[in-house]
Amino acid sequence: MVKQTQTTPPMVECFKVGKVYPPDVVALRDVSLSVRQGELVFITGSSGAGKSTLIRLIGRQEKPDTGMVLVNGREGARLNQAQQQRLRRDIGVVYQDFRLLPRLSVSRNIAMAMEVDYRPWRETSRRISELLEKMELTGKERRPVETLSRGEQQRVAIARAAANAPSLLLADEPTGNLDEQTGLLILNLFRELAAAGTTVITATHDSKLYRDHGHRVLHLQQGILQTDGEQR
Amino acid sequence: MVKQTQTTPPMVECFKVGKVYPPDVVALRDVSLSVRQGELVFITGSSGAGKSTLIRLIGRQEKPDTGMVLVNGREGARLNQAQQQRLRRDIGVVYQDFRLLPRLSVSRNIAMAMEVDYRPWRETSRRISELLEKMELTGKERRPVETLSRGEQQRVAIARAAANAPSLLLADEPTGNLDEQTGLLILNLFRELAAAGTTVITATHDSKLYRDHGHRVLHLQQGILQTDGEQR
Amino acid sequence: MKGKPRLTTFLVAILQQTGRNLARSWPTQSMSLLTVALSVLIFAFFLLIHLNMLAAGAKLGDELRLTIYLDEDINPAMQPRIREQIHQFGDIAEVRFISREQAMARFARRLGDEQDILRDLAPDFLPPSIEVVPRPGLLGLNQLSQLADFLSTLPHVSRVQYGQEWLQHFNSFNRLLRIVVLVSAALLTLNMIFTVSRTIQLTLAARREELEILRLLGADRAFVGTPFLAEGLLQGGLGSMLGLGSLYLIFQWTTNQLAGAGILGLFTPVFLPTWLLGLIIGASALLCLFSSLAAINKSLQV
Amino acid sequence: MKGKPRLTTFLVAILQQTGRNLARSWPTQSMSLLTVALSVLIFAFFLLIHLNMLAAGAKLGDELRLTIYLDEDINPAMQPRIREQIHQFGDIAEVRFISREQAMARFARRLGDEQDILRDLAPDFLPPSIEVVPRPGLLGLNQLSQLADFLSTLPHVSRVQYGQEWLQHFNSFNRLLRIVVLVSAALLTLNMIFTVSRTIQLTLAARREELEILRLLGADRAFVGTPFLAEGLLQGGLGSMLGLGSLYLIFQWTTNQLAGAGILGLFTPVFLPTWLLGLIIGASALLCLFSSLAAINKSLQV
Ligand SMILES: Nc1ncnc2c1ncn2[C@@H]1O[C@H](COP(=O)(O)OP(=O)(O)OP(=O)(O)O)[C@@H](O)[C@H]1O
Ligand SMILES: Nc1ncnc2c1ncn2[C@@H]1O[C@H](COP(=O)(O)OP(=O)(O)OP(=O)(O)O)[C@@H](O)[C@H]1O
Ligand SMILES: [Mg+2]
Ligand SMILES: [Mg+2]
Repeated sequence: MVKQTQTTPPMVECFKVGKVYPPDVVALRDVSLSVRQGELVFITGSSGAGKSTLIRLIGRQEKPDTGMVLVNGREGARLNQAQQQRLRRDIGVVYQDFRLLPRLSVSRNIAMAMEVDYRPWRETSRRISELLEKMELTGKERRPVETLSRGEQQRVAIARAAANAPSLLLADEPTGNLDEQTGLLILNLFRELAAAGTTVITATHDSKLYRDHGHRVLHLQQGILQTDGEQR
Repeated sequence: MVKQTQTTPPMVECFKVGKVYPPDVVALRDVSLSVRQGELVFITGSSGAGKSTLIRLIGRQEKPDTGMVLVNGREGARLNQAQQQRLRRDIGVVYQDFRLLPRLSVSRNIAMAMEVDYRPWRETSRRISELLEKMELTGKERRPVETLSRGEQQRVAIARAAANAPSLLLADEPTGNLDEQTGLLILNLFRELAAAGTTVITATHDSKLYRDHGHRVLHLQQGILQTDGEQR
Repeated sequence: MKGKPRLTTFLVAILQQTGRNLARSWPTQSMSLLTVALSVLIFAFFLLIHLNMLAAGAKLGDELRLTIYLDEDINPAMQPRIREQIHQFGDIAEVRFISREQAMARFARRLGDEQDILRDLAPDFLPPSIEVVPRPGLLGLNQLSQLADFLSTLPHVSRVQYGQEWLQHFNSFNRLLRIVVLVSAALLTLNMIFTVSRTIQLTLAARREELEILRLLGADRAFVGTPFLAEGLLQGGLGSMLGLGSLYLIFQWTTNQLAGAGILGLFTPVFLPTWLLGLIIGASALLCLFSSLAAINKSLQV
Repeated sequence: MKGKPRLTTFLVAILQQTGRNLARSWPTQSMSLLTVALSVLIFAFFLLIHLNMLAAGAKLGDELRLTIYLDEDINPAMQPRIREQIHQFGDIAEVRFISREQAMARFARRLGDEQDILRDLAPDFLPPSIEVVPRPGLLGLNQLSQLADFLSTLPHVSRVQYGQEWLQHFNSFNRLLRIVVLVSAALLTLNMIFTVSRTIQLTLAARREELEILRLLGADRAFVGTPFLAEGLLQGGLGSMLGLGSLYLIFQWTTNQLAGAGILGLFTPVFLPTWLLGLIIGASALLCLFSSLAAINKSLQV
């Protein structure tokens, strides 16, 4: 694991971020946090606490109603379209509902993320087989995603998010459909990525993931950040 | 909890059931089991073990390639369309991917299951508010399902499956997006239903659900039924 | 289901479902309705033109006749016998005897503004004649020449004339017209099929998810089907009525525009007959209905 | 992205994406292509008929002339002066002097098969005349009557005649034609817009998910846009070419059917001019292109 020193620059910073959905659902209220480069952080909280909303705000799929979200020191509103798109290719996201293309094959789904970034063809295919092996999906490359079990689909979504070795990986409930053992595969992948410099932020209710490993945990409750620190 | 006596008739019976997906994915192999009326049973196994496939075979969404599946003593192939439809209304299913209509409201989604069974309007609305209270979703009746958090959606799916107080409830990973506490709500609901005579079969990798409560657990491994019994 | 539902529960559920479907998807539905209306309008518009052209053509065809020039006026007493002889050939609509005076008067009418030039002529310079008008069915050139041969065997006949040249023109114009009408009918039918099938595909795409879920919930044929039936009938029926209504307005406006102008003297434009209107409305309602039913059947496979 | 990609990597990626899109969605695409082809075919078919009708109408209009009946034949020496006076009115295409003999000969021709009836007439029973043919542009009744008034002031003129009645018929027939053509043009344009927009909606529905995911993955405009551009151009361009090609075949077949028949003597059917073909192909390619672009733009909002 990477040693977090005070000199590592912050990758994600939130200042008093708030989000209200019409008509009056307060999803987040005055959330402030800072995550350094290469850190591996967990966001917890009960169902409806605002975990996914926070992930969406950091990933720029939505805009905060109040406050400011900085990624790599830059605010979304200040970027033009091309810059936003480039930034997005440098953020990997595991969506809670996967967002895979069900009729395309496993490797096509993962390759899309790399093609969009104009990676050379050889790098793409090497990376795909490497990731599928780690996700224990070898042999299923050519299967349409819709014929996979739900847990297999979830691992494809994780592989896609990690494909570009992004600077920032956002994972929303990445082990919701996985058993304990397979969940550990994911945790290991995340640790490897963090060690290589990727900032990993994971929203989860799966305490087995963060307990016993000394990771930083942010606890949300009804949209308010309650605790921020190591949990054992 | 209902006392399981030998005189309670079997609700679900599988005899040497096998399922092979083209070209050669063996999802289930020679699975035999019997679940009595009012029983609460868990199916476990790692990702891709065949849990969802077994649930789909029992729920008659798919046909077995070998063997026989009986629900309430009757085999699917022997029923005509109208009988199949009637039987289906008596089976509640929580799909792993929910299968809700995202643009319809929470209560519309649940009401659909009861309207299809021609329940009187008053019964429907009473049952909906009762279920939403149990699922801690009160106040969200009129929200379109797509604006709910993933865990909230999962609870709507559970409420829909339980709405008709069916004879058989099949739940596929019903707590995948829920935290520990909310998961306990679901377990309590399932116990209540079982006590009232509903047979509940739950596929899950969430050991917190069945551990410590002395329920019957079926463990699948690569399509083969490994253990069948109480787990503590 | 814990038993048979009561009829009222059943009816209320079905009605609610129908109402809700209509309320929720009215934008798609009204677009479909408009599309059907437009298709029917275009189709019926060209049908209307076609029918009127045929009517005008038939009227022109009516004016087809054979003229038998005679050496001398026929004694009125002889006329019935000759008329009978001609009628024996069969398929004759009318036989007219034209005296020298009648011929002259008609020639003057025909010259119109130029009739001054006849001032100095003897009133008997035109020969008398018999005009034979065959029934409209007997248009073929072959049959006509047979009839002409027969007529030239009658007594006192100097020459039989029938507008061979004019007939040829008329025939080939009719052929052109028929080709144009056939090609446009084929194209417009294709267009209507395409349009309606696209519309239904769109409606289905919008409903696929819902139908799939209804299937999973065990909805029976009546529950899924009735709202679809209502929709299909509504779209096909209302849509075609709308289209035909618009056509009627266009027709009225056009005939008003032309009222008093000379063209209406040539032929009287008629609207589509009622039975044809009914047929069009019924056919499009059925078309929409069956497409909806096909969709339901597919989704109701258990 | 860890830096600017090399050009080859970029091109390969875009080409792969385009090829894959086409390979995957060719059933939808070829349906769209057929729909566009059919729309263009129908539209161009009626445009073709319209243009040929206009040409035939213009030819009929050419035959419009004023006839000035004279008391006596005009001395050939006088003719140039009168011709000059008439031309001074302007917009005159031709002035013809018709002697008694010429008038008689032409009357005989006009009677056709009936000319036997002139056998006994004096060859000079028709008056001499001057025929004035205005330029096609000068069709209005008002201008014609002004010209007629002017002509009646010439020496030796007994009466000026111009086919007022015939002209009225021709005018109102033209009006009917124009209404029919306008209404069908409006309907067919509406139909084309509906059809193409439905087609694009269907294509979009099939692609919405993919576009959304490409957006989430941060695909740039070139990556998303180029395959769509290729598709739009292909569908619009190929589709309209297919439609126009089919129209050409239909046209050839029709003229072959009619070749030798009398109708072709009345007017020569012409196909759409090349510039119009180019315009139609270009317009439909652009239409399809812009609709695709609109879709992409919507999906590329960050
Ligand atoms: N588009 C939306 N419109 C309205 N309310 C929304 C919308 N999205 C989320 N919400 C509400 O905001 C709150 C927080 O939602 P969020 O998805 O962030 O929860 P979560 O912590 O991810 O929950 P879960 O563990 O169930 O996924 C919830 O009450 C939810 O109903
Ligand atoms: N339609 C299908 N076509 C081909 N293979 C399939 C299909 N559905 C499932 N499979 C395969 O069958 C196996 C069992 O799938 P199943 O969905 O039953 O697993 P599961 O135990 O539910 O896993 P998870 O916990 O990930 O949901 C998997 O290997 C899966 O890839
Ligand atoms: Mg969430
Ligand atoms: Mg499963």
